[in-house]
Amino acid sequence: MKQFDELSLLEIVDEVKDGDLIGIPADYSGVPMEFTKELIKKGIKDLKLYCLPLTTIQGDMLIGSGCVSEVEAAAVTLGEFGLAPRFSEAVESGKIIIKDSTCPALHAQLQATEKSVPFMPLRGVIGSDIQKYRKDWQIIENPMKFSGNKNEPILLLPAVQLDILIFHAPCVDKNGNIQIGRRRELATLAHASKNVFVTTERILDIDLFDDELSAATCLPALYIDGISVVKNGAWPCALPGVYGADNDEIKKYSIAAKTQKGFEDYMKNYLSN
Amino acid sequence: MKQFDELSLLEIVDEVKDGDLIGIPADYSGVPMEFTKELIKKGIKDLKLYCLPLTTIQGDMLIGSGCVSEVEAAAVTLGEFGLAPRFSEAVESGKIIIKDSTCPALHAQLQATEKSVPFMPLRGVIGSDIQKYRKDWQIIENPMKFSGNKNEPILLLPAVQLDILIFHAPCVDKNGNIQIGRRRELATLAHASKNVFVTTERILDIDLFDDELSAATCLPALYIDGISVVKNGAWPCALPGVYGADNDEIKKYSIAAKTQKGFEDYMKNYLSN
Amino acid sequence: MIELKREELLISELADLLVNDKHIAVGAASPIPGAAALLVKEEAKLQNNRLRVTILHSNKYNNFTDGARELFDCAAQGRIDTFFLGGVQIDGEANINLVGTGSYEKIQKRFPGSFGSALMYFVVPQIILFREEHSPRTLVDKVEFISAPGFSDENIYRPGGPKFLLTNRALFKFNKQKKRFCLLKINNNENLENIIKLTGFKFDVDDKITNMSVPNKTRIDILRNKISYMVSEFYPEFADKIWGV
Amino acid sequence: MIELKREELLISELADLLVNDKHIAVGAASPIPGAAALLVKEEAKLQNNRLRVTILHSNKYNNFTDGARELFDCAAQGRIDTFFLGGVQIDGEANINLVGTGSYEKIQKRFPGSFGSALMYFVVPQIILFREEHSPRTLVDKVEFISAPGFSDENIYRPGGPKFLLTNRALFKFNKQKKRFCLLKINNNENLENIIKLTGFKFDVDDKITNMSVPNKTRIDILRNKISYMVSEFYPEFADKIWGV
Repeated sequence: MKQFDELSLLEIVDEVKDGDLIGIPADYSGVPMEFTKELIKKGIKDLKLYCLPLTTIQGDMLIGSGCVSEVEAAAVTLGEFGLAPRFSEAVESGKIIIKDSTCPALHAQLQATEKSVPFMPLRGVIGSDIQKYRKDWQIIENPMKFSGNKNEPILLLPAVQLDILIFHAPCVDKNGNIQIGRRRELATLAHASKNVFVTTERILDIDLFDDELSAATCLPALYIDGISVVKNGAWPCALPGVYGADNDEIKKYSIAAKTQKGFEDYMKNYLSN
Repeated sequence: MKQFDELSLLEIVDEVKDGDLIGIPADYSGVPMEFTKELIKKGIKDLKLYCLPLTTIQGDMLIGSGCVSEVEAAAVTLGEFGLAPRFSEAVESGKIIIKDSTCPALHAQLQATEKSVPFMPLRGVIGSDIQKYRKDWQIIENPMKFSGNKNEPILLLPAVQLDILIFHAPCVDKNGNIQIGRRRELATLAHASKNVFVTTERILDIDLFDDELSAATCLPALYIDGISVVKNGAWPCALPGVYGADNDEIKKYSIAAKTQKGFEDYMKNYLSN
Repeated sequence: MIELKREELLISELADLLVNDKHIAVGAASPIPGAAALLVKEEAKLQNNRLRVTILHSNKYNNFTDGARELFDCAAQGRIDTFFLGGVQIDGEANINLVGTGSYEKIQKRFPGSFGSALMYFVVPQIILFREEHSPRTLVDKVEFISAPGFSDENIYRPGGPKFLLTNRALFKFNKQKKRFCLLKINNNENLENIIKLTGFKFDVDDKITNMSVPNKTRIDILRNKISYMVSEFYPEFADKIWGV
Repeated sequence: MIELKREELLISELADLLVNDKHIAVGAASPIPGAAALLVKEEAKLQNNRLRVTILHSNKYNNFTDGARELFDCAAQGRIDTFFLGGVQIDGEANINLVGTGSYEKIQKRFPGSFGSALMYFVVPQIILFREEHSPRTLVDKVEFISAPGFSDENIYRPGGPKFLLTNRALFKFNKQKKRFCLLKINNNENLENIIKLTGFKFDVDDKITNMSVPNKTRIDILRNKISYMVSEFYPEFADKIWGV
């Protein structure tokens, strides 16, 4: 009896529904680009992207392709290649709703769900326009008699549960445990998501839990609903520890996507490969 | 330039002051028994033990030796060898204050300090006598408009910052990073402690951060104030992955410690070895 | 007929309560629940069903990598179907006491403490109370300290709670509406009168009350030939005592 | 005389602000702050002082193992002495804007977003604002969106905040009481009139205003022979452009 469901990439894509709140990993956590390509081909609609805490080309492509209605993020950027052009355009023209946030708030909202509490407090942020525009955030006066400061306003962030999370991992063991190494934000994302699917470069023929130290590098299989082997599944993004980013390709994208026409031409070619 | 301070065991013992709130690791996280022995010899007084979430022989010895004024824990027990006799006696006779708690609350209070927020919410617990007797815990009505349930009472736990934490680790690298493997509650303890000292079986001649996977098994040196090599530093407790518990010794203790006289005889011998 | 040990009968009774689970977790000092969980996992495997078992005091059967808090987070997320709790005292409304006897301020006999019960009892859908000793001392009318309450007000978040209570002598089901236990099964060498006498709280009796079910030979074989060795990894003394392995 | 690159001068200026630190963290897209932090670490090593540098976009200089949230937790714990923030716009009260120009509801030009600034600005004792472009477009009277405010009310928990602002042209110190920048140093080829003209906000001028200090030969050697290679690990394009390594 296999301890996990090995799926095709298209089976994973089929698990994403129009309107889903989907977890989006940062560029350092394993961006599932091959999955994203198939998701765009499928013509998914009204996705709400929850970025922990940012997205790069993945989010920009989904937005440019009209798959997205809302983005919650601390940043959408192409990093050293500049602004995320389809994101900027979509926000400027009012095509998408952007829920501006800040990195620790995005972590904390998932940690609330991780613990199944309705909210998580956070310091800082108060007095920023981020806070001003977030109607789902609330401020209370510190209610504690013996901790924190009297009369101190405290920001409360709501628990956010993701409908679905997909990320790309270097490898998975024969029992479906995912090697995430230091990228423990993937554990937070998984704990806070109803469904979790993983694309991976390869499935190892060992059980990583057989050794205490390799066990410590894993996200346990119990959080995972299905796994698909997808070679170079993060390209052109980096898969830390396995391959670097294809900077030429991202640069090419960053130039092409400056206009909607250029983006469409780029995507036509990208999606057909 | 060495990246950490290598200390003698007695230098670490000297860092503990009368009245300190001290972090106590569970039996599975690396109990610093050699350190505890020296601490008792020093005649430390009025320690407040914060157990994450429980203590075994370490706490019982400290209590029996008159070093402790207060214990916050989810349990004090000798496990398969029964009740912790000096603890039970001290509570029954009113010699120490016990702040009864429950495991997730002990984690959450440290996580509040980890994030520098005044409190952490927790579900459950309400309606228990644990909650009834904890005057430092407060209940508010869920203030969130869009998360959790209306009129739901929510327990708030205060942030707790430890004065000092000492634990025993299998190994440390040449730059002072501590290999904790899956025992990530040690990271929570360290993040929430003003000072952290580690006793260890050995110092490796490598940098565990040179490899991404071994890096993932570490508590970074930046949280550590000093390290001392102490062979068999957890005896008679287990050091998971290195050696098991000396069950004969713990059993011997469990029998001797049933009376104060038996405990004193045992300790006389134990402290002189 | 196979001579069955008392512990084996209890393991088998517990196993019967676990067959619909996907993830069972077992806490501290619980060799019998641990063996039951591994037994059901093994039986599921034979039927090509997937079942996860997390045994906290084992390295091999511990699925967690996020430190000691992951059990509680995982349970709060609704990812654990069954967990086991015990009690120095358990009362007729399923309140449990792991702290001590006498009043809390002037405690008579102090026990270890409440562990994680005050959260787990609220969030795990099926909590099985397991206490081998069945006496007026352990099954009481009213616990002297509530480590975790058997039920909660409507406005309290509580997807979980008590479902069954198993002792050496009997299996009870908890009725959430009536806040009362109902006797389902008694051990083969027991009778109802004695159970009533030895139980410190009032309870209902099921119409179809039966004896505890003796496991079939297949189950006994799995238990003795396979589970025994698995248990010996994390409860060596128990495995040695019961099966001599 | 050694021909000094503009970037090298800025690295050296930043380095001078870091000499008392024990732990410096460097966020996204910050090659100059990253190089400055590593330079100070190297100089500390020569003096037998310990200094930690955490560079988020490096594996080698990333001290964290608790995932992407650890930077923020670590900073909130008071374990980071200096962090660097930038801004599409920075105003005279040290408010920073990383979000866009125009009103938020009808944004004209959208930039990436606020990253972690809204927490880091509150909790890190020394925040150094670093923005190479010094123009009325970047240094404005009033930012159009506050990603993080330059100061807070008394009742707000705020151990941290702005200490310095460094641009291509000038170094300012922030005066918390007056909520106002004070010009400390100007770049060698600049003059005060031009700085005033190119700065969109009003500021004070220090009595002892000086030119930016040219690094000595030892520092330049360390920078070119050692730090350049270290930087090339995580900012290869920058290292290539400045030092050809």
